[in-house]
Amino acid sequence: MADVQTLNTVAVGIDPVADRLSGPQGARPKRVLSRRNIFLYGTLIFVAAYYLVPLYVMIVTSLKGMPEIRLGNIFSPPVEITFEPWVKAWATACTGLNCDGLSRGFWNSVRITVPSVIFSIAVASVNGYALANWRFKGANTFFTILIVGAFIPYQVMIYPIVILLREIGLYGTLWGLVIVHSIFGMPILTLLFRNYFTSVPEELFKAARVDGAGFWAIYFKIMLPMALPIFVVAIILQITGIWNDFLFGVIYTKPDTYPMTVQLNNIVNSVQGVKEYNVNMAATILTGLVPLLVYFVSGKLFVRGIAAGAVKG
Amino acid sequence: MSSSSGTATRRPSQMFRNLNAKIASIPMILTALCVFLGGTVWTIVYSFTNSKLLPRLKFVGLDQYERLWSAPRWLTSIENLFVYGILSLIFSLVIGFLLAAMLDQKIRFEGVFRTIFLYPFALSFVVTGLTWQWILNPDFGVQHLVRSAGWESFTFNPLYDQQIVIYGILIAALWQGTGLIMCLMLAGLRGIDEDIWKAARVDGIPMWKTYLFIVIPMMRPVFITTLVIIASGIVRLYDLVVAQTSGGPGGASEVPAKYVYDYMFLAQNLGQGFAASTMMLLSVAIIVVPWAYLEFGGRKRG
Amino acid sequence: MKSFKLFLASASALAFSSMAGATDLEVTHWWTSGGEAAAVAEFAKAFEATGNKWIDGAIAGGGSTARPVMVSRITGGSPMGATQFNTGRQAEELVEAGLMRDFTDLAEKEHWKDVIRPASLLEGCTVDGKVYCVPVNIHSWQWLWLSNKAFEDAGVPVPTNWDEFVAAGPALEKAGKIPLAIGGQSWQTTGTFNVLIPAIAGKDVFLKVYQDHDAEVAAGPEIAKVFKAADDARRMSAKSNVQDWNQATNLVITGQAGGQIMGDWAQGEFQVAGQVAGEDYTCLPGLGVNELISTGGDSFYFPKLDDPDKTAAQEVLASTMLSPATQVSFNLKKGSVPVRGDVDVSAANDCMKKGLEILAKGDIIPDTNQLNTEDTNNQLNDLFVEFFKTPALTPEEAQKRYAAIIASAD
Amino acid sequence: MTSVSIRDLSLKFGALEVLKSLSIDIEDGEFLVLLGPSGCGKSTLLNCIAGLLDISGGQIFIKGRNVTWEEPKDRGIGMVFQSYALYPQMTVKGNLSFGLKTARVPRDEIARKVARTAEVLQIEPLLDRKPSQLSGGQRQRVAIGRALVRDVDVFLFDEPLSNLDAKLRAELRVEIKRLHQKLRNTMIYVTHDQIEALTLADRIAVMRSGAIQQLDTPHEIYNRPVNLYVAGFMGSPGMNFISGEIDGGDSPAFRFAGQSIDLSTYPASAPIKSGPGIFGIRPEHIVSGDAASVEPYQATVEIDVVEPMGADTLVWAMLDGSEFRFRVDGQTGMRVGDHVRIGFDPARASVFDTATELRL
Repeated sequence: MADVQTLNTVAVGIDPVADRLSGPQGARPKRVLSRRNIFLYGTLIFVAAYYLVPLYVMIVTSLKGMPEIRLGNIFSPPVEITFEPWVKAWATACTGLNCDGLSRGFWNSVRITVPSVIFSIAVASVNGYALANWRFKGANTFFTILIVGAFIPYQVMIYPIVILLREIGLYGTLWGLVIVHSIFGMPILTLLFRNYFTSVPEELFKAARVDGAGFWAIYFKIMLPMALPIFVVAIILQITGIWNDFLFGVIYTKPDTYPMTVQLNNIVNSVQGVKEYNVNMAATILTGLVPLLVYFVSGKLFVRGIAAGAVKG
Repeated sequence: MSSSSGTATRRPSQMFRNLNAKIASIPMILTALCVFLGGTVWTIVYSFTNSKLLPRLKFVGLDQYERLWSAPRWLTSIENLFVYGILSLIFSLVIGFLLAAMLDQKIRFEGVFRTIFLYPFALSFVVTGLTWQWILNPDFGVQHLVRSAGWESFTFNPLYDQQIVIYGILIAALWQGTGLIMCLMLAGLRGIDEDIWKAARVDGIPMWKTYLFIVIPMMRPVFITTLVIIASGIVRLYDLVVAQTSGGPGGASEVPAKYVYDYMFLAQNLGQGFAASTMMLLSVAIIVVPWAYLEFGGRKRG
Repeated sequence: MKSFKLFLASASALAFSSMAGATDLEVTHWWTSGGEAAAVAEFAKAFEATGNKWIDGAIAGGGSTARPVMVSRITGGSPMGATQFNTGRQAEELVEAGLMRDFTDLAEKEHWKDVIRPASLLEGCTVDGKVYCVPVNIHSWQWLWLSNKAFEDAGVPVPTNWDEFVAAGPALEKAGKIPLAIGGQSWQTTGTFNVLIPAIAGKDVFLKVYQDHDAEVAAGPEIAKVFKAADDARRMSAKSNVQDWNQATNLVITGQAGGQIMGDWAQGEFQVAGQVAGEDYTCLPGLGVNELISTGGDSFYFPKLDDPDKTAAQEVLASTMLSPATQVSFNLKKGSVPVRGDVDVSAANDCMKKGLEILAKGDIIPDTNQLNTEDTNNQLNDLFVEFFKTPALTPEEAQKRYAAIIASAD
Repeated sequence: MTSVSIRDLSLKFGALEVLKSLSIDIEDGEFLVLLGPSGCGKSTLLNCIAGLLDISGGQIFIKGRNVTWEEPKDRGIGMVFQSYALYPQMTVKGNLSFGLKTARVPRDEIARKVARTAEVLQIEPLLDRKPSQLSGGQRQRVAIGRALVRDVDVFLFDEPLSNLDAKLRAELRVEIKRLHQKLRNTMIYVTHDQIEALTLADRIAVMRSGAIQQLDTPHEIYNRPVNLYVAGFMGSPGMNFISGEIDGGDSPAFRFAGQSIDLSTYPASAPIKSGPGIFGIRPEHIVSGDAASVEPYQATVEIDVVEPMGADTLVWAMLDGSEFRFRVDGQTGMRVGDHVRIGFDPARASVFDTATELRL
């Protein structure tokens, strides 16, 4: 009897139908305090600690004053909590003559990320759809090139892209950067969407064709509404990728449009006398805040979206 | 019906079949041809020149390659990438899978654990590098902590020891990347038919055996996606090294992508950078092209 | 001022609204440390006094992070108004490709040839008889900065030359000090070695190796002596776990390290920290052995622009940077020597005065940036960063590789 | 008048020939079933008719119009799929009206047509539900409705009942038949289930590896299969086959294991020649017990297995080394080991040439 009750308590909170994809399906547990569970939770908690330490260190350090950092070790909690490093990182840290911290970069990052995410996903989803359902001659060759492109280090492509953007006159513009992000996001995103659309029953696509829907009608009316989970995955991946980008941000923009990461680099590397670790850490957390929030809020959707098609073959 | 049933219509031009699909694929075709293929060809052509700051078509044969393969730094870079690549591949897969398997045991607080394992992926390599540089710093990081706890001879300073610096980078890379791998694996495990577990239990097969011989082979597509993600990350390793060690100490943690960047832009020797790029592209091509062609090139489905 | 007025006239003729007023001019540079930022502020102040606006495009992380960005932007067709490069060969190809603006007219009108000294500075800016850049300061590498406090703590007198410094090493170490601070960035290790050459082997050897690229000398006994000295430096710096040059300087300022071989820009850091030359720290030009200095420095280049307002503003900026008042205020903050010989530098501190004296005597050598291509410098960086951090790499082995690099240099 | 006409249609995937120069003419209002095992090309043929696959050669006419290269929507066809293929995010009403909306039919007309179709299929109460809220049978009804609502000349069914359980399958089968009788549209129906084929079809085309083996009425195909393949495929349980020798001449006979079956009453299409042959007789054409005594051919067999199936019972026996099945009444008292007298009329049998596998 005890076993049954344990099972029930474990199952509480997991809606067996709605959460089919995210609910556990592995071997089932036996008893809460069995040796196996102690081992399981022990390991998980230990590993979780390893993953959390850097975040802890970042937060703790950012709340300390410089004298305390010089004396204590990095793991001890702050004796005296100060928010000054945060204020400085956000509003007054200097790079050269500009002393407005990360605040300017934040809006630049938003301005870069939003159109880049929308544009790159729009292009990649149409690609994936065309590849999965329309398969015109040669399509797979282009796709193969694209997948190989996923392995090309960005550094290798900087120069050709400088030339490309110069030739089409978009160098140094926001749209230039949007195109660069779309190009480098394309391989993985296209793979993602192609896999997802391939897993949609082909008969659905055929039915729509018999119903008279063309390429775009099928995309917008049939495929798009069904692809929401994978769109969530793509949006999360792109927001993090583009928000965190440094290389393209520094090379393909100008100082007044520098994204946050470039300013983070400027703050961290603008050593004025001693390294202000507390300010650096605060700046680091501030820069990572947007993608972190995205993950904390939509982590569950992320796993579900991946399960819904990204990993099918 | 004016057209009698005897008339034959000619096969329309292939150009205009699926015209909309082709138009919609123009961005992809342009990217594939102009950027990836074009950029590659361009890079290879200029690797045979002595271009300095600006690309110039003054061919010098294989000079750049001879210099490349006699540069100690390039050899170190290759060796580092090799060590890092193999270890990163193994550890990412193993840790990612083990974590996913543990989370798949109907545990409590699954969401909490999952979020904890996944959040580092939201942080950039630059942030990851800075944080781990800070934690691994012998003067106030882990080593300092253990020493001040009484173990005076304890030494753990991977970022300042040439022999083990690449492992210091690996620690940070795994911290950042294994969460995503775990997520993919978890999704794969959730896609396994529950009947498999029932069958295995009825047959009395131990759990580890079920995973090893039944579940993992069934997860082939997941492993392929994972492999693409891990492998492309390995070749691109750059930001993390720059943020953590800048290639130091004494060039012991140099990687090929950094060699490319440094010679192209710092040394203002494009030819040398392109030669290194070409070597990287070549090794990628040797490994990836046959696989990608088999996986995506053939006419599947139907 | 004639051409400037011409520009103004044409500009205002084109559009009334765009008067000479506030033209934004973006200036990129990698001066982000405390002393450097203060110096840049002087430029900005002087430029804004002319009614224009200085848009600061600082890129942190040193020239190695900043230069790729600058070059990409200029070649990518999205140039800034003006940009810093080291005086020397870094921008050579950009000039040859016709991307940079020619300032010959302005130079003749303002008699740059007469006021800028040494002449080698303007020569660095001249390609085919035309002037393409504005040298703004003279930096020399050949300085040993010593912490008086560190030696006091170790109970030894402050050394007066390199040999005494090496001899004091064990005492410093005993007192828990790092004898010699060197940052982990590769250019610092190369710089250290390049300073040792004229000090140990003399000016002629330096010129033979770097000007004539004589591989035989590079493989010879004189350079072998330099490698021996570098080996000493390597031993003394083994415990220096910092990355940036100014962190290393900070070790000297705080007395944690005995000394540092670094260019005169380190002086700016001492100044920002409120330290006084002679009291808190000691500077030994030419390592106290062979008193000579190199005349490297920074120059500003002006990419060709389409906007006539900005083109006019470029001219104003160039003129401003070289004006006597700006030269003095900028260089005092930067810790460098003005490029003009006709300015009043009585406000300079002891170290800078020493430098001026040596300069006046003509004991100068060109900077490696003027002699070597960036490619060669980068290969040297690779070698020396490895040498200084790898005790297993013997001086003999390193010298062999060194000679090979010199042999292939152009 | 022909409704759908297929001329020399062929389809190749690379070197693989999937459809081999097929020609079929389908009359207006005819119910044609494409029957065959999986992989025989029947669904592929249907997709070609629908325009969902580009063919390699030949032509397709619908209502006298050459539609070989027309888009599916312009061919005047409606199609029903095995997996229903309902648009999951749309309601039933949305599913029914999607095609009409795409064709820019006026809104009130759409409403009228949807209402009429829903009435015909009795799915009015389901109109506002999503497909996920429907049972399998309901879904398939909606899928049929989606084809119906567009007022097309030709309906294509791609194994529409395969995903349903046996009872529902039987119900819907009748419904489709009724629908056809009412609408009298041309219908082309793909299935691997011979019961569906026999019950629904006006004509059946039996297919095998991309070629049509026999195209005829269900009666002909059942009684006079053109070759061994068709004979074996049609009927459940399948036809009994016995290998042996054919004796040609004036009094033809089939000999095997010392036995001889008189073939003088066999309705051969040509004079019977001597040579190796295969004798086929359907289990339902064999009688046993007293009834056997009146049949031209009689034998005694030992019972091997008895399979009661409710209405009747299938009996397995050995006839001189050949396995043999026959159908008896469900109430039979036969047991394993019993010796039973059986008999049949060779005129109802089919005899095939062993070499060509063709019916004599």
